Amino acid sequence: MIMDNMTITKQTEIAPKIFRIEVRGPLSKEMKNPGQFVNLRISKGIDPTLRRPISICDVDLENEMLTMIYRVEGKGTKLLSEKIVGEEVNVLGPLGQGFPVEAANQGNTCVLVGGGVGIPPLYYLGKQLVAMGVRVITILGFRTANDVFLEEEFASLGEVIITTEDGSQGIKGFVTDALKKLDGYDLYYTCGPKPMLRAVEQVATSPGYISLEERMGCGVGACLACVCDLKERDAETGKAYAKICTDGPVFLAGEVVL
Amino acid sequence: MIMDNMTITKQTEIAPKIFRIEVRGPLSKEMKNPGQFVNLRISKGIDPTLRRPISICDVDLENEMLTMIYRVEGKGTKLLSEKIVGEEVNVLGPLGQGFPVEAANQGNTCVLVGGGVGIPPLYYLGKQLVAMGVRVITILGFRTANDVFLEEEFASLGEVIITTEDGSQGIKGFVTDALKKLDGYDLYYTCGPKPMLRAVEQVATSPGYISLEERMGCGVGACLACVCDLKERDAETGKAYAKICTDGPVFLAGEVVL
Amino acid sequence: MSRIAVSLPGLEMKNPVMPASGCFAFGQEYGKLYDLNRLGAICVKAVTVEERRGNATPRVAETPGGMLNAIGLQNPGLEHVLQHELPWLEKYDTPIVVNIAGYSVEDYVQVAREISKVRNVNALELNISCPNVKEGGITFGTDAATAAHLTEKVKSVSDVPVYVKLSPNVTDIVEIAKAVEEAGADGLSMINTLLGMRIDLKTGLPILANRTGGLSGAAIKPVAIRMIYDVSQQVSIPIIGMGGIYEVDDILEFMMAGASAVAVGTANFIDPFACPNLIDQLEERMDELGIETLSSIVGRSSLCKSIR
Amino acid sequence: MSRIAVSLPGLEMKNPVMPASGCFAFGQEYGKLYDLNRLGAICVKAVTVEERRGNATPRVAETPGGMLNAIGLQNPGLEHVLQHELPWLEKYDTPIVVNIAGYSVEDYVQVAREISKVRNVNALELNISCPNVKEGGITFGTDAATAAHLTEKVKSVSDVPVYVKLSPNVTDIVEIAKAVEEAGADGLSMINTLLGMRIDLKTGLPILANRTGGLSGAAIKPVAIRMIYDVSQQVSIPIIGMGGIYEVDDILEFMMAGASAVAVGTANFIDPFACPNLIDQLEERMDELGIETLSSIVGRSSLCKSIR
Ligand SMILES: Cc1cc2nc3c(=O)[nH]c(=O)nc-3n(C[C@H](O)[C@H](O)[C@H](O)COP(=O)(O)OP(=O)(O)OC[C@H]3O[C@@H](n4cnc5c(N)ncnc54)[C@H](O)[C@@H]3O)c2cc1C
Ligand SMILES: Cc1cc2nc3c(=O)[nH]c(=O)nc-3n(C[C@H](O)[C@H](O)[C@H](O)COP(=O)(O)OP(=O)(O)OC[C@H]3O[C@@H](n4cnc5c(N)ncnc54)[C@H](O)[C@@H]3O)c2cc1C
Ligand SMILES: Cc1cc2nc3c(=O)[nH]c(=O)nc-3n(C[C@H](O)[C@H](O)[C@H](O)COP(=O)(O)O)c2cc1C
Ligand SMILES: Cc1cc2nc3c(=O)[nH]c(=O)nc-3n(C[C@H](O)[C@H](O)[C@H](O)COP(=O)(O)O)c2cc1C
Ligand code: FES
Ligand code: FES
Repeated sequence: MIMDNMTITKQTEIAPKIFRIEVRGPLSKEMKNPGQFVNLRISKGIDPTLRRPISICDVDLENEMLTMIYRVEGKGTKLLSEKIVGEEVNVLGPLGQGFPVEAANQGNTCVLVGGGVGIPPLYYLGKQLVAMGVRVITILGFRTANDVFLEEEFASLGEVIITTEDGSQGIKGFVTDALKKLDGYDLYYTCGPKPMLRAVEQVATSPGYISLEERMGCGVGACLACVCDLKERDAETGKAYAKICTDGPVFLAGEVVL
Repeated sequence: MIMDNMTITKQTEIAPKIFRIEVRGPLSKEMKNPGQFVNLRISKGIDPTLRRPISICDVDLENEMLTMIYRVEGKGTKLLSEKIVGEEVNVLGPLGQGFPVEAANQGNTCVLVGGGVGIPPLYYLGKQLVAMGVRVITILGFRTANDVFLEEEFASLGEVIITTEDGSQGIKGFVTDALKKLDGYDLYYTCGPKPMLRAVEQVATSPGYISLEERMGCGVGACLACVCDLKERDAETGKAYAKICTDGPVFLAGEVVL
Repeated sequence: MSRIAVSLPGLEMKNPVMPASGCFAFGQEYGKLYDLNRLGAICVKAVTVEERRGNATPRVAETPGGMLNAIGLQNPGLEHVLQHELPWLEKYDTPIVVNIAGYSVEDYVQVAREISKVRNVNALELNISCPNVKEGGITFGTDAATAAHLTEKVKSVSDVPVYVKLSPNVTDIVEIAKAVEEAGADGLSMINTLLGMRIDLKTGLPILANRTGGLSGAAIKPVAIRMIYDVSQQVSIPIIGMGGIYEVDDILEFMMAGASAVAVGTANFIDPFACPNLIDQLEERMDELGIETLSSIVGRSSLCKSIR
Repeated sequence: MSRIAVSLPGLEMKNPVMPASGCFAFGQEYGKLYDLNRLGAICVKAVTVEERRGNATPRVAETPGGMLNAIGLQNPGLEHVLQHELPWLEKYDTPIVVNIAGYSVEDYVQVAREISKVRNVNALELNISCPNVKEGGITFGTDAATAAHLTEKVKSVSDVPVYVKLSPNVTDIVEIAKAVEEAGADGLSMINTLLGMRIDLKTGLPILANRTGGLSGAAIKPVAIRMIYDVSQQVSIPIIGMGGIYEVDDILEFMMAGASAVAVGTANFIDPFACPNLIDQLEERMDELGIETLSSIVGRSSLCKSIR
């Protein structure tokens, strides 16, 4: 993990309030696995004070580029969306433990289940799985057709199933309505809002990995802001909790209390 | 007085830590007289929170341009000096009562006495006096030769006497050492640090006007942060004090307690 | 009644926003910039019996996300306010709140009696929390019994509702809030400034001539929200909330915390048009958040729902 | 002795900067980023007798120029700290300060007795100011007599100097400072966080699961400066100053106000290299301001000049 002033090379609104930002810098070479995130310092001063955690959506090692996709929620992401190409942003990362690609084997079928801004980290994961010879099926959940993003990108990796709450595109309902219809898959990876993760964990018929979100202070494991409870105490450390910023954000399904 | 997002058209360091900044916008047409100031909002957010008062150094009505000269003292002026051409700065002004040019008559001799960053407002004043057919002598005080700025500009208006504390240029000592040597002048105008103003008031052999500085809150006369005591209660308002931001910054010498 | 109107004892406000005392003088300066009738109410500078010259300068210092002030209750005194300042405000039909201060109970009582009789004064704000004067001010605001006693005396002579302005510089603000409610306060005003200091590194001395000053601005907002939330659970009189309001969301946050109206102070210095601008942004933001009427979000105990 | 070295009871610091308790865990995370020996000292997270699971999440919320936290003293408990955390720190030769908390006097005493015996522990920081736990914590810090009694008990069992960490959420912090000095405290640590709250406009509910939290960061700096200034005039034991330190000038401002050393908390979250970066900037800034040695600027009453 390093801190790097990365230069914004591209920033575009790809859906309402959803922005794709590309930054360049040596930090990109530090990426260990998909699902890791970075902590962005939005401004030089103290306003805002805290960094903003954003997942890595894609990495281009040759050109030292990172791609992130974020939704404008509040003050920080609003300010981030106003930054222009050429400006620098201070990035701390990569942080956390990502999705274990090695958990899948050549020939396996893996389902990627993403909801809203939980979708981005699954893309870099999908690319690596496909490269390993894994068959990838992607289920992406949105509120409405208008919000859909990254559909083509995932289509290039395999079958893509879209669900929308209002039925304006794909299956009407939630990602779980699509997941129910699938079977015979060996592994799933999911990222999205907690209620979705709970539902996916219940419906899924295979082992899987889930990625969590929590409000963070330090992002490096020192402040204990981002803890979640473990179903059972960790045998070696004796800890009853895990830190999402360093032990996570990705956990084996069933390992943590959702 | 209006509020205007003015565009920076020029910014240059004219002496160590001394910057000249030019901004364009309709606000410039509001200028009533030299010695008025503007209150600059340094950043969009709350950091820094307070505006920064800076005097008008020159006005170009046709091109709607204002020139200011400021020294980098702390946080706000540092941030201001980092702004680049094309950026906007929110300006509130023009504020306060400036130097009464009408106090001088054609053929009079006026002495302008400026110290450090008190010098800038005297330039626009000098230009107007000369235009009225007034003879202008300028005394500019600096710490050392390196700090000297605006010398040529004032030279174009008449005689200029430079004083430096270390004697590295012009007369060694303070502006009063130069002022003492002059006589037969009809009026003086002065701006600079308080100790200098006190000394000038004592040494001067004519009536004059002095421009004061004080830490400000609102800049519009509402918070009473910037008051100074009047030597005598104001006859009509009955007030025993004056607000530098609205009644000043310029006062008749002897009117206020320094 | 409009979506953004609020109603408090003595104050029928077309919107919940008033300038905070001391940040708006007696209205004349900002009256040059916009029509003061756009304000929900106007709260003027503290008034004392005698003219007060206030503290020496510097009287303000900047802090991260805020500022310190030590004006020292400078004001022209009761007589002048009665003869010049309040009459000037007669041309406006928006409610007027007068902040009153004193150095003894008698002082407060005299100012309250006379000011509350003025036709265009709708309410008094009893300032027992000024951190910048030795006697009076804050000393009345840090002890529940003293605060209650003063409130009772002032209430007994006031012809208009009395809002007691609480100091945040206390261990238990709820205790003091309950005591002044008990003593008859019609409402509360909170919070006044937090005691603070800045030091000039060049001299090693405090920047303010008064050494300490009152901290205001965005920096203190979470302290104000917490105190308003705690107090509003325990009292049934309405609260005028203030302390760091800077953007439209802050107004909604204060009201959800338990304020029935809000006051804006330091933000006027950042943008002299802050009050009208915030008012203009209210309805659009309410639409985004699906808020029907402002009064409906006031997070107050059922007891005082009535007065809203 | 170097220009930036400072000396406090039990703490010979090569520079005046230590991380603030709870913002640095037990050092292992930041130890991956830089050599902890660059720090003047290390102050670790609060330790209680039993393991504490802390509060529910969300535990942090952002505020203008600061943040709220309600971690709730989560820690692995005395045994684990003795067996795993403190031994790990043995590889460093910079002084170690352990922050101790409890829910009863007995708790504090037990933790103090055992921790103070550990070879690489140089001082205890008695946390009587945690605003985020119902029992214990802050309740010990808001009453002078209670604070003094606890201090006395802890002193009687501690083998190392004891710094009492004061809460700013009180009417009169000087009274409490004097009481704990009287009771034998070797030094003071101030300030802990101010009680605050943020509300989520979408839900109308507090953002923190604990509802209220402790306000830290630049926003509270002027409050810390004022309290340190006031207290340092009245006590003769040294003060470890903290509360909003973010840039190098802040360190000098705290010391001029009366702090003999400083702690940096929230700034570590803004920049994980904050502590070493600030330390590296000290001497250049001292040159600019013409400051010979840091200890010379500590604006303290002559009484305690000796211990510096
Ligand atoms: C590991 C991780 C990965 C993430 N990846 C992405 C991503 O790829 N794309 C994306 O759009 N969003 C992502 N998020 C959520 C993102 O961090 C928040 O939406 C963002 O921080 C909101 O900041 P703001 O300034 O817009 O909102 P504000 O309300 O101004 O934020 C205020 C504070 O709350 C925190 N906060 C608010 N919402 C969240 C949240 N949902 N999770 C964590 N902290 C929050 C902010 O970080 C900040 O400290 C991720 C969160 C985590 C924890
Ligand atoms: C009427 C008037 C006209 C001025 N004209 C000029 C000018 O033309 N050129 C120039 O270089 N300077 C001028 N000054 C001084 C200038 O306002 C300060 O140098 C500047 O505000 C310092 O801000 P800072 O952020 O650099 O310092 P900081 O220390 O960060 O400022 C912190 C706070 O203190 C205030 N402050 C600090 N020093 C002063 C000061 N000397 N006077 C008033 N407020 C101060 C700031 O406004 C701010 O609110 C003028 C001041 C006044 C009152
Ligand atoms: C310059 C200034 C002067 C003030 N004068 C008074 C006053 O006279 N009486 C009073 O009750 N409060 C006074 N206050 C406190 C404000 O009314 C308000 O309670 C406080 O500033 C918090 O609000 P804010 O953060 O929006 O400024 C003053 C505040 C400032 C900044
Ligand atoms: C996340 C977090 C956890 C904290 N935990 C503790 C603690 O366990 N014990 C303690 O005495 N103070 C604790 N504090 C308070 C800090 O030590 C410090 O007093 C306060 O944050 C002010 O300093 P700062 O503004 O530099 O952060 C904590 C602060 C934060 C932000
Ligand atoms: S954010 Fe600090 S421990 Fe995870
Ligand atoms: S700055 Fe507010 S009255 Fe002058």
